[in-house]
Formats: sequence, C-alpha cells, structure tokens
Amino acid sequence: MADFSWNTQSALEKALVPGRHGVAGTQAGVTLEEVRDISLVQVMARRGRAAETAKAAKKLFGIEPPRAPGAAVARNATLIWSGPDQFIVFSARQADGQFAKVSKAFAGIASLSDQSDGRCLIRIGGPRARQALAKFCSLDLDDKAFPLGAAATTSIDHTAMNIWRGADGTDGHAVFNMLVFTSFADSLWHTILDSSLEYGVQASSAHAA
Amino acid sequence: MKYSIFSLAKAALSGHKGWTRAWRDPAPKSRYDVVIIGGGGHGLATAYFLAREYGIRNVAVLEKGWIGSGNAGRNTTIIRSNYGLPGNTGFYELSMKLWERMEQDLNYNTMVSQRGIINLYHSDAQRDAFARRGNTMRINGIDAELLDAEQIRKELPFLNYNNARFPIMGGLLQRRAGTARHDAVVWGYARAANDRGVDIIQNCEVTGFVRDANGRVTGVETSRGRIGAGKVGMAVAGSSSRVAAMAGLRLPIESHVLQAFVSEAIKPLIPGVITFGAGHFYVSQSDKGGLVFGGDLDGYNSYAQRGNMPVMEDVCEGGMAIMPMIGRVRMLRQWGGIMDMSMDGSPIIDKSPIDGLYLNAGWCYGGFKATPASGLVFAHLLARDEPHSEAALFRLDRFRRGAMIDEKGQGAQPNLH
Amino acid sequence: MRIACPFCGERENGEFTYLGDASPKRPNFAVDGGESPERVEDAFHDYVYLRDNLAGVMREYWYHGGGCRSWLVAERNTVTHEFVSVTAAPGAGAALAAQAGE
Amino acid sequence: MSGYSRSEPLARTAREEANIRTAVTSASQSHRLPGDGMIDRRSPLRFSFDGKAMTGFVGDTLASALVANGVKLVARSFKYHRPRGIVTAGSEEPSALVEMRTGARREPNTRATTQELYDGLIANSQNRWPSLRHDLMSINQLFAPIFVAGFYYKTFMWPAKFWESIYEPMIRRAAGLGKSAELPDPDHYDKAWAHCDVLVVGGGPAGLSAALAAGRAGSRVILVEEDTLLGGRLLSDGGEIDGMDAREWLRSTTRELVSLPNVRIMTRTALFGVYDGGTYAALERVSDNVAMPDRHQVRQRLWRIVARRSVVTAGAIERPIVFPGNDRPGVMMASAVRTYVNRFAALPGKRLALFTNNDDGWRTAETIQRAGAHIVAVIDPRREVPAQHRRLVDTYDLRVLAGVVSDVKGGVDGVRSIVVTNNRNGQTQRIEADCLAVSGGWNPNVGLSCFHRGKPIWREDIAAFVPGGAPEGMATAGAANGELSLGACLRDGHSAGAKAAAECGAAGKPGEASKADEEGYGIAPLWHVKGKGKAFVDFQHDVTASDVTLAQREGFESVEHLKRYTTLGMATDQGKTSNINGLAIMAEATGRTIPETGTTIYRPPYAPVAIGAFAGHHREENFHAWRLTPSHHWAAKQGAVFVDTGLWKRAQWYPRAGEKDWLESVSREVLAVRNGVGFCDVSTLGKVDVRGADAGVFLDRVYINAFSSLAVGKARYGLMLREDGIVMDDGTTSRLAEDHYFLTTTTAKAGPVMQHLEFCRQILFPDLDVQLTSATDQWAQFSIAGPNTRKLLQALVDPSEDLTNEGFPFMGVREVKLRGGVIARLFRISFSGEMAFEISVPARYGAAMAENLMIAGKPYGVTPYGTEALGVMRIEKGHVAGPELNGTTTADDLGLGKMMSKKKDFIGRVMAGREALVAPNRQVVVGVKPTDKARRLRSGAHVVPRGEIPGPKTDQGYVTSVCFSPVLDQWIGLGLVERGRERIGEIVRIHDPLRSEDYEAEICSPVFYDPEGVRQRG
Repeated sequence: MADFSWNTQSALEKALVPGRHGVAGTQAGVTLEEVRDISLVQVMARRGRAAETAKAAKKLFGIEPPRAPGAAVARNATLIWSGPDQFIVFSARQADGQFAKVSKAFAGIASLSDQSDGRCLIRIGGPRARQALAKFCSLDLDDKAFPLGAAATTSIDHTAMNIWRGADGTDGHAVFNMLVFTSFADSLWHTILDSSLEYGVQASSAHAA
Repeated sequence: MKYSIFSLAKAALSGHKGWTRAWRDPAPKSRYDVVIIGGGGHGLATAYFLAREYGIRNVAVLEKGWIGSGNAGRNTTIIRSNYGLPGNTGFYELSMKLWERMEQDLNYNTMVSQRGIINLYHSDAQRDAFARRGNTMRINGIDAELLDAEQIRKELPFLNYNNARFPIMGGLLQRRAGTARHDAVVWGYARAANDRGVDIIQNCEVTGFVRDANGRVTGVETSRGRIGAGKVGMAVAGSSSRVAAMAGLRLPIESHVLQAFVSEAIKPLIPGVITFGAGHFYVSQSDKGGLVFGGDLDGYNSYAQRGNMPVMEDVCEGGMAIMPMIGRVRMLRQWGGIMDMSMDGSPIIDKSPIDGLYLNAGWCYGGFKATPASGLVFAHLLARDEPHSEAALFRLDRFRRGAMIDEKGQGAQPNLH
Repeated sequence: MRIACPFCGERENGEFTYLGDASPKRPNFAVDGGESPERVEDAFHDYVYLRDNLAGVMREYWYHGGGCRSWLVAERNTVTHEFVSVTAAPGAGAALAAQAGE
Repeated sequence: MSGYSRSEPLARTAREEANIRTAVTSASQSHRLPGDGMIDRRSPLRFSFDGKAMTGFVGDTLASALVANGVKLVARSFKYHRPRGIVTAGSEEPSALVEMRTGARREPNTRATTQELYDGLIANSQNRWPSLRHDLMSINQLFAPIFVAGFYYKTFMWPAKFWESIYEPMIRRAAGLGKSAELPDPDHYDKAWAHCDVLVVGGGPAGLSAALAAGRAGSRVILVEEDTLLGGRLLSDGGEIDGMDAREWLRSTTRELVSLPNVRIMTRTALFGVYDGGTYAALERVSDNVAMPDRHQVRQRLWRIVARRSVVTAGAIERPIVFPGNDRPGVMMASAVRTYVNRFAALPGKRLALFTNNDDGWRTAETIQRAGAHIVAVIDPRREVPAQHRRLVDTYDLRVLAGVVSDVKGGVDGVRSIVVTNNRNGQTQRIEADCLAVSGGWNPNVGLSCFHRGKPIWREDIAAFVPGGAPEGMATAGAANGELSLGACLRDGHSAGAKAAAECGAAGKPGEASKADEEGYGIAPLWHVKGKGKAFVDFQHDVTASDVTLAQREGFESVEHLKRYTTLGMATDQGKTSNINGLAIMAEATGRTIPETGTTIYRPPYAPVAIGAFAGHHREENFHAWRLTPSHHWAAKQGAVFVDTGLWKRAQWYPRAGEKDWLESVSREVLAVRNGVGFCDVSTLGKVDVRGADAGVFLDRVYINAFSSLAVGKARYGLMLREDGIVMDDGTTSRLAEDHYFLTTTTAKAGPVMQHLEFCRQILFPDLDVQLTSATDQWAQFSIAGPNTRKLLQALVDPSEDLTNEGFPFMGVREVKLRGGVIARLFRISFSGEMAFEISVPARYGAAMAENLMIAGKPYGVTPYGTEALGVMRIEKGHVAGPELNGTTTADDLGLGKMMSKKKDFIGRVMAGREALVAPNRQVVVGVKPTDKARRLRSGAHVVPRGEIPGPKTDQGYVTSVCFSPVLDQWIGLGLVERGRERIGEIVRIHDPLRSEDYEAEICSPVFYDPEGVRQRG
C-alpha cells in the first residue's frame, strides 16, 4: 500500500489573501505576514528548578531565557517570556526531532510542551502598524514603553496572545510578532486586517527562517 | 387624597396648590411593633402589606437617604415570572399577579406594562433549556410560549437574521411580562403605607442593633436616635452584609456592580423586552422613549455604584450583534447598582439566627420584579413567624443542607449567576 | 480598571477574571481522621458560602487568564475600586518577593 | 474585511437633492455679517433643513448656518410641543435637536450646535406633525394645566386594561423626540487605545496652557478637544494674551504644541467618561463632517485613553435665568450670541436685548454693537453698571434698565417683544426685540470630576459649584475650576499642567505661563423671575418652575426625587443648563441653601455617545471571535453543515444529494458507523498537558477517582466536581509518561476547567510539582469508530504497529507511526460504544488526516460524521453530556456515584455529602422511550406520574437529551427523573404543554445500545 501524503495546512489557508487590501496608494501603511513552518516549545520550570532551567537554556541556546517579559535572540532560536518561570522557544521548523532534542536538554528540570501547531505567528509592520495595533491591543507600544526585545502576554478579542518586538523592518519601522491560538487565527486575521484597511495593507506569507 | 383624572382636573383649577405630601415626614417614635430597615421597594411594600394584610400598623420604615435611593431606583424595570426551579416559580408568579393589580391596590399609576419578554435562543441546547423552563411555567399555571425563528420574525422583524454570529433560532415568550415605572413603585407603596399609618423616616441611618440579655434584637440605633422594635426586618439589598455585620452575622452574599444604560428618547422602536441568548444584552423601551438596556455584572465585588468599560462595551457589542439598527442611537446615561448576589442566585427570606431579626436579602437579578411578592411574604414572616407558602424554600440554611436554588447551575460563584 | 500584574505590569481589567474573597481557606482534614462529618461540613460551608463581603479593602483572587495565566491576590477597596497591592499566588512560578503568603 | 456596505447611497429624496443643487450661494443668508469670523467665505456649502435649501460656509455648524439664514424655529419641545430655537452654541444645547441624514443613516436628536456643516447636509426637525410650524401636537399646551409634573402617576388607572391598549400606546407615540433608523447602521466604527502621562481635556486657554507646560516639561501629553478647532472661548471672545491678539497667541501656541513630538492633539474628540485606574473614554467624530465616510474609513472611533494624570480644563457653561416665556425661539445664551457673531459672523437677531445678572454677560453688548447691530436694552437686576463696562455704556449710549425680564411675547417665529419689570418700582415696560441674550452666570463644568461620586463644592463668590473630590490622578483648571477670567485660566492651566508633568517624573522646564487680564467677575445670583406665564427650567423636558414647587409640595424634596418626579435634567443634555437652576428653586422653596440641597449624581457619558461606537468592529457576524477546527475547510468542501458550539464552528452533519432532511443524513451517518466505520473531528475537546513529578497526585485531588494509579499507556474516564459537590466536567485522561498526563475536557468547559486547574495548582496546592499547558489547538484529533475501525487504521499506520486487542487493548494509549512518517497519538477510547480509537496529529496535518482517513477507509465505506451523529450515539450509549452536566447534578445523579473514591480528599468531596444532595428523592439520569414507537420525544418535556394531573407537586423531572435512534428505530432520550433508578419499567406521562404534546413513555436504563459494552472492546 502506498504511503499517504501529509501536506500541511496553515490556519490562515482561507483568510490570508496575499496582496494589497484596503486603501490604495503608493506605500502600504501596514504589512501583514504569516510566518509558516515554525517550531514552538513551551518550557516551564519544575517547582523550584527555575535556575537550573535557565542554566540548561544557556547551555543549549547560548543565552539565558528572559526572567521578565522580553524576547532574547540566540543564534538559532528566540526565547520569549510567556509567564513566571516559563518561556517559549521559537525557531524555524527543521526536522521532526526538534522537540525531542530540546526535551532532552531540560529532562527532569522543566516541563515541555510542543506548541508548534498550537499557535499561528502573524507579523505586523509598516509605518502605520502601531495605529492598527492600537485598535486590538491594549498595550502601550510606544518606543519607550515597548522597545526592541520587549515582549508581553496579552489579549486580542478576548483570547490570549504573545507579542514581541523583533528587529525593525528594512523600511526602518517597528515590527511586532504576534502568536495567536491556531483555532482563532482565521477570526483574528479578520480583526487585524479590518483594523489596518484604512492605512492600506500588504499581506503575505513566508517560511520561518 | 384619592388620585384620579377628576382630582387632577379639579386641582388644575386652583393651580395645583391643593396637593399635599404623598407621604408624611414624621419624627421617629421611640418604639414600633415592627421596624423595617430599608426604604426601597421591598421595605415599603413590606410595611404596606403588614398594615393591609396583617393589621400591623405601628410600623416604621427607616431609610438612610431618600426612599428608593438604592436598587429600586437603579434597575431596568423589568417584571416577569419566567423562572424554572421550585421556589422561584411560584414566588415570582405571585409577584406577577400582584403587579397586575398594583395600580388599583395602591391608587397610583406605576405604569405596569405587560408588553411581553422574549428570551432568544441560538442553539439546540438553549432551546431545550427554555423548553424545560417554559413547561415548568405552564405546569405552574404561568403563561409561556416557545417560538421558532419564523414566529420570532413575526414578533420582532427588525432583529439581525441575515448575518448573525449566532443565528436566532427562536425564543421563549412570556406575554404577561413587561416593565413598570420603578420610581413610581416606591412612591406608590410609600403613599399607600403612609395612608395606613406607617411612618416613613428618611435620612435615618441604622448604625447598630439593640440587643437584650438573651441576645434578642429589641431595637436599632440610628442617626436619629435609638428606636425600639418588637421585630426588626432587614430589606437592604445591596447593603445586606454591612447591616448584618452589625449583628455579627456573615451571609452567603457578595455585593457586585451591575451596570445599566439608557439611550436618548426616540419614537417607539421596540415593542417589549428582548433578551439576547448568545451574549449579554437585554433591552426594552421606556414609555418616555429611551432604550433601557443592560447585560452582565462587571464581575468583581463592589459597593461603588459605578462600573467600568469592558462590560459597557460587551453590552453594546451584544446589542449591535442582534439589532445593528441601534448603531446611531446614543447612550445617554450609564449607572451601576449594588447587587446583593447570593451564592445560588436566589433570594433569602428567613428568620436570622438572632431572635427578633429577620432577613430579606440576596436578590441578585430578581429584586425589582420581586418587589410586591417580597413585601407580602416578608410581611407574612414578620407577622406570623413562619414562612409564607410561596417563600418556604428561600431559607438561609439551604446552603448548609445542599438545597440550593441554582437556576443557572453556576454554584457558589455569585458573579456567574 | 487597571490591575498591576506583578509579572506583566499594569493591564486593563478585561485581561483578568475575578474569583472572589481570598480570605477563606480551604479546610484541611484527614480522610477518616475521626472528625465528625458535621464539623467538616460546617467548615466547608463556611469556606464555600460565607463571606465578609467587606465595604473597604478586601483580599481577593484575580486570574490573569488573558495574560500570563497567573493567579493573583489583590488588596482592593470595594468602595473606590482602588488597588492597594497585587501579589502573585504562592504557586505562580518561583518564589517572588511579592508573592502572597497563604 | 469591513463587512459593511460602502455603496449605499444617501437615501435622499429627489426633491431635496434638487433643492440643494439650485440654492443660490449665500443669497439665503440674511443674517450673515460682513466680518470673517472663523468661516471660510470662499467655500460655500449647500444644505437643507425641513426640505428648504439654504447655504452656509465651511467652518459653520448647522446651528450657525441656520442663524445666518435667519431661521429661528428649529424644534418642538418634548411634552408641550412648544416652538423652540437655538439656545447655545455648544454641546450643552437643550433645544435645537434635529434629525440628521436619511434612510439607514437617519440619526435622531443631533444637536445642531455641534453638527459641522457639509455640502449636501440634510436635516429635518422632529417631534412634530404635520410640520414644524403647524404642529398639531401643540394642542398639548392646552392641557398644560393638567400635564403638570407627575400627572400620569395620578391617572390613566381606570379601567385597568386600558393601559396597555389605549393610554400607554398614546403616551409612547407622543413621547420620544426623533425617529431612529430602522435599518442596520451601514457605517463602521472602531475602538482604539492610547497611552500618555498627562491627558488634557479641553483645548481652551487653560487646556492649551496645561498642554504646553506638560509638553515642554517632556511628558507624553494627549490633548483632546470636542470642537473642530482649538481655542475654546478664545474663538468667541478673543482678548489679548502676552500682548498679542488672542488669535495670534492661539496660532503660535498651536504651532509650538504641534512641534513637540511628545504631544498629541486630538480634535473632534469629546471626553465622556472617567473610569478606574486612569482610564478615560473619548469619542472621536471621524466622518460626521461629511455625507458618508470614505471607503475603509469609520464614522466614529471610541478611544480608551490610559493616562497617569489628567488635567480637566473643560470650561464652564453659561446658565439661563428662569422667567416666563424664556423658551421662545430667539432667547439665547449671551455667550452663544457672542459665538455666533464673532466666530461664525452670523447675527441671531436684528434688535437684540441683553438680560444679565453678571459682569461677563455685558461683553455681549459690546460684541453686538461692534458687529454693527443694535442693542435695544441691557437689563441687569443689579443697581449699578459694573465699573468695567461703564465706558461701554457711554460709548454706545446703551439703554440700561435695572430690572428683570418678566415676560417674552412672540409666536412660532420667536421673540417679538420683552416685558421688563423695574426693580425699584415694579413698573413694567415693553420693548420690541427679536432676540434676547441671557446670562445667569457661569457653571464650571464639574461633570467629569464628579463621575467617581465626588461632591462639588459651592462657591458663593461666583454663585456656582466647583469640583470637589475629583478622581485619583485628576486635576481641574481654568473655568472648569471656577477661574472665570482669561488671565486666571492661563495661569491655572499652566500650573496644573506643570504639576501633572512633574508628578509623572518629567524633568524638563515647563516655561512661563502666558499672561492676560484677570478682571473681576461680579454676580448677583438670580435664578427665577416669578410671573404669570410658564417659566422653563428644563427646556427639553418642559419642566417649569411651578413643576419644581409642585414636587416640593408633594414631598419630593430630595434633588433625586425632584429629578425623577419631574424628569428635570433627564433629557439628552443631561441637565447641563437646567440642573443648577432647578435645585436653586427647590432650595428656595424648602428654605434650604443650595449646598444643603445638593446636586444629583453625575454619571457618564458626559455627552451622549452612539451605541455603535461602543461596539466597534464587534457587531453582527464579528460579534465574537470564531474558532475553526483543523479539518474545517476540508469539511466545508464536503458540504458539511456547521453549527456554533460556543465559539467553535463544528460540522453538524454532511448532507448528501437526495437526502430530504437532516434526520436522514444523521441517521445514515450513525448507521454507517454502527455497521462500518466513520470519523469525526473532535479537536474541540479541551486538552491539557499535565506534567511534573506530582502530576498524578494533583489529578487525584481534582478528580473524584484516582489517577496516580493509572498505568503509563492507559486512559481513564474522570469526573471532577466543583467545591460545592456538584459535577463540573468530565473527560478522558491518559498517562503518557510517569510525569506526563494528557487531560481532556468537554468542549464547553475547556476554558473554565483550565482556570480551575490553575487555581488548584497555584492557590490550593502550591507545593505540588505540576505544570499545565493548554494543548487544545496543538492537536487535530479525530474519533474513528465502527466495527471496521481497526481495518481502516491498519491501512493508515506503519505495518509494524500492532492494533490487535492484545497489542492495543481497550483504554490503551500510545504513539504510533503513520505511513508517510507522521507520528500520531492513538487512544483506544469510545464515546459511540463502538470499537473506536481517537487519533491525534499536529494541527497542521488536520486536513491531510481527514483526506487520508477517507482514502484508508474507502474499502470500508468510511463516512465522515458530525456532531449530531456523535450526539445520537452517545445518547444510545447513555453517556452524559452538557444537558445532564447542567451545574445542578451530583455524580450520583448521573449514575457515577461509585466512582467517588473513599480513600482520598478531592475537590467537592465533603460538600457532595450534604443531606439534600444525597436525598433519596433526587432526580437521576434514566432512559426514556415513548410507548408509541412512532412518537417523537422532545427535550424539555416534563415527567409526571401516569394518571396524575400535572402541577408543581407532580412534576417529577424532565427529558434532558433526545435523538432518533436509527438502531432502535424510534425516538429515545435521557431524562432526570425523581427516584428514576427505582422506576425502570414504569410508564410515565410525558407532558409538554409548550408544544401541546402529552403522551406516555417508559422509564428505562440509560444504556440503550450494547449494555454489556461488547462492541467497544471488540
């Protein structure tokens, strides 16, 4: 019997229509990009083992995980604070053994959960990104309040979201990464897009790098 | 003075100089047979029924501010008896029957308007729950109809049937339900009780209880001096825990803020009361023309009598989900009442563990519609020392015994009732 | 209303869920420990149902479910809605200086 | 996607369109002055009012354009339908309310004074029939002697049934002002957040000074101004600041503010609410100044502004004086007259009189004279002309009368003459005039500062309330704070702005405050001129001075009683011009002072706000977010019908061509499973990763049964209670490793259970080493059921996997490798009662999994099934679900009492033992089947003993869940029935009066199908 094909499908299969939306003009005020093929590992320190967990992370990634809300960038991964004594390891998806490898490094000192399919990563950038964000995110995303490397767990449309600020875009504007629950992604994409239409939107998807 | 179109026309001739106080403003006496704490609808109705039904006229109603300044003046004026559990069903129907004859009983137009209430359902599970409830009502002799979507469309053609997030599948209708003019209920009972000899004493705050050697309550300390009492009845929903604490009692009650809203006055738009089953929104239109609407509790303990934005937005989102035609109607006023939230969502009308002190508390969402029946059954309890047959299940010890009356099935979590 | 999550900082109250009074403590009893069932039931009745329902500052549980999923213990004035303090639940992550002792 | 139609044209009538087009520019503007004001004469605009075409200019409000066009009559009052004109020039307007726009955009009760004029504007008067001039309802004035305060409480009681049928409909039709649109609002709204250190509310002289000071100091500032322009009273009154003309100062100040990157200016934005923790609510009118919002643009935007400090410089409102005839069109606030003349170059009358009791009112005389119009008299009850205005009197030779206006004569077109009563001798004289400017003094705008129950403080020197007990973090400054001179406003605003910035830690220098005259403000309080005609306190609600005194006579002495009995202050203006006058008259009637009488409670919103703005994006189909399962798009392609389960969209059934109804489809799906194999996406079940050394102990405490004893690689059904002993939720939990459990919840309770588990972990049992993660969205989970399940799976999994009973026993769990390399989790659990597995793969494979199940199962006729078939099979098996787990049932009620461990404490154990919860007469779960096999059973029908009359005493329970069982070929159901388990075999009466049904049914075991459970172990 032949093997089965296991094509993957994004949660934004239908919602994301690449191209230009909303107000037309020379430059889109907002860029929206779904980042596909991501790996997410939720790492939660065992009771009283936060220090050891941090040490193990340092050993594996070369950096300590953030102790307070923030995102720390290592060579192959970004460690994003997601709660007390816990963080998310974000990286590009490679082979299937990825989770096992991370698990091994934290065996006995932290509880891990593979969330690679549990969240959808949407990146928002462009000169009007903050105005669009202000419509669905209650955080103060001003440069001073939310500088490069800042991260937060917050809500969008009454559902939880992890947001962090990565490197600025090539256009020089701030870029915000949003991890939203997969099952909500279709709905939230509509909210985000709707908030951005008045500024003109360029939508696309990309593979995690 | 009897109120009628004739007395009104006569008074008009003399430039309305002849009207006198609707209720007297007496100084407190040193002792009454019964002292009622709380000059809201419930307290005043209790006094009225004590005098009218049980012949006890040496009664004082003590109010710390102006009568009706609590939840009687801060609600959405809905009356209905569409409850589903034993205890509530008969009690609220008793109340409905008293509403239906209130104006003639009191010689006061409280604008009881039986324009009906429709609880919309949006899923099979909701329909089944409403069917169960509606059948309970019918079995108890209460009117109820289960409508499907087409029947709802006939009653309420303006709802959003085309692009709803949660489609309207039908509704439970009680045609006898409706609204009443909340302040008028207070004034009507005050005037009728006053006419039967009851002393209504405003600006008189109770500051403590007077107890005898056996611990029995024999009176109250007030901002206007000590007042002796054969029995003391508490009808202070919103402040029940605070007043009970003066007697050393802890109650199965939390105080929560419930917001309500009214729009600018517009010409008639909505016929009766509409409740959105898939969101937190209900609405009616007052005789004056304002849309009166509300939703859920803010969700935290509060005595502040004002709420915050999330619930206000949530309520309006619900409104715009089913009635997007109200988008341009403006909200005029927002207010918050202190809800006496009991641990099962149903009221407590019982003797307290302290001799001489009687409780009427824990009204949750049911306080306004309960006003006449609450007065009657509390008067019965105070007069006879035994519960009225329609209030026999509203006992304080039901939580200890496990005999909760939990319509919503949420358990000991008041902000979910 | 704004609530200062000890982990996340100040957030709008839509991110939080309220549970209620944090003062009642779940009774401890040993199964078949010889305590009379009535006494144990009495203790649980107090814990589950009876409330001080203070008009003033009370200790209460809030859940930052729309954020870091930590349970918090807040001291808040129920008359003014003013927060006096917000600390993390004893089991929310590692011990913090601002963690509530239970 | 906005979801809202952008193409809907304004539904104007053709005639109105034509009228507007042919209007001759400015010819209609009989009352336009030559000066420029702040309007743009190069940009004429056409508009219509009540079908009459007129013109105005960019910069006009609808009210100023009406004034310029000489229109006096614009509205009818609420109760008496008296003719009314424009009273003010701001958001406090009580009278000039109009219906804006038409069709779905029709908007009642819009204040003409705040509506910007735009080309093509259509407005109509309201609350009149057939026309504004000839309103038949003005007959109500004849009944005015009867329609006094509270008259309806005294009548309309006989006969009782006439209320709903006659009286109330009559009252309802008469009440209300404008007509709301009866079509969905086609415009879009949104909501946004903003953050700052210092929020300045109001862009007048005090607000600009505050913003400048705070901005210079370096704090983040947001300045909100409800008007289209900054400047506040400067726009109307001018003046001299720092030696320059006020408008020049305004320009340079605005320039500096705009140049500061830390200052954000938001005009057309009205602050309306103050909430806890420094959260402020404001409404931005984005597109109300155009006929229709641009595509992708919103009509209005609701702002939630989070500010550490706020400085409220919301100004003051001039108050009327209550005197007979004071509601005639043409009686206007003195400050409004200045605004129309100076800002809009529009003259409200040709012969104006001024009635003022204070020095500020006198400025109107100067404005009128300078505009080249004629002031016929200045009436001031005070003996002396104020010193600062003596020169004015001389320059213009003003006729000054020491007295009061005691009546106003006129018709629907407004004032024709006024009657002045001399103060000294009581003699009256009549003066021809077509406009009367009135000033009773200024009321600082204390509303915002009192929203947290602060009590305003009475200041005798200005005869007005000033803020008291402002909310945490709020300061008030300028006229809002009782500072009524320009110089004091500038000084007060600057110092409040500087202080707020410093409190936020700003280290920069706030600079010097601007300077202007701080002239005195003399006032002799005058509330009410007694006389014969109706003297109005509340213009919109037609509350008169005699209504106030009547209320007092009847005992409604508290201001709150006064308000509720007379409706004083309950109109759309929230009493901004009437409340203080009303309470002053009440104070006089009761012999109390004004502060003793007190104010009513101030409540948000400060000015009415469209309901649509509070909803924003979240309306209609966007009301709540939706959740899609991993196989959603696949199921849609198969033609599935979807159902909303909470937020989830789930496939309910998969109709096939030729099937006549849902029942046929569902029965086919059930039989396909029972006889072959089917699959269903069950990813919506809540899934929780429970990890840690103490995970087992933890689960022992939250479930009634034991989990620490569960072997790795096995699953177990668990039931959890609330602490009050009532069932909370159920589900299957598997042990994947020594320290790793995988817990499932019902779809409905996933959120609440997660919160509960975290509560247990963080609050109740903090010593346990356990960590929780929601994994609901991570996994695509399918139930595969039916006798051919194993065959299907065998084709799907790697040949090395052993799925035999021995290799994979009932309730076994393990990872398996699928053909093609994907690793899945396989659980041998059954909800349907058939041989069944559940299989999980990462969600990205969800659609592929559905495809592959179809391929692998093809030889066995595999059938996708939906939630309906799932429900049928669970009822046939007697599995309880939502309708039985209804928050009032105990484990024993559900027939699961034996699961309760006696060896351990667990949540709910103790309270579950209370007497009423273990009483023998409780309603417990049983099966129910109609004795007539052809009968349809319905949920919600009640159970009554056979032969009994239905009533409260004989009502013994009800049917909770029903289905048509294709296996048994009849309707069956579960029910909660008193002592049900003792009554198996009893025939009872099923009573369903709602649906007019009454029939008999047999109480039976809830397990209708395969009671021994042979099939699922097969």
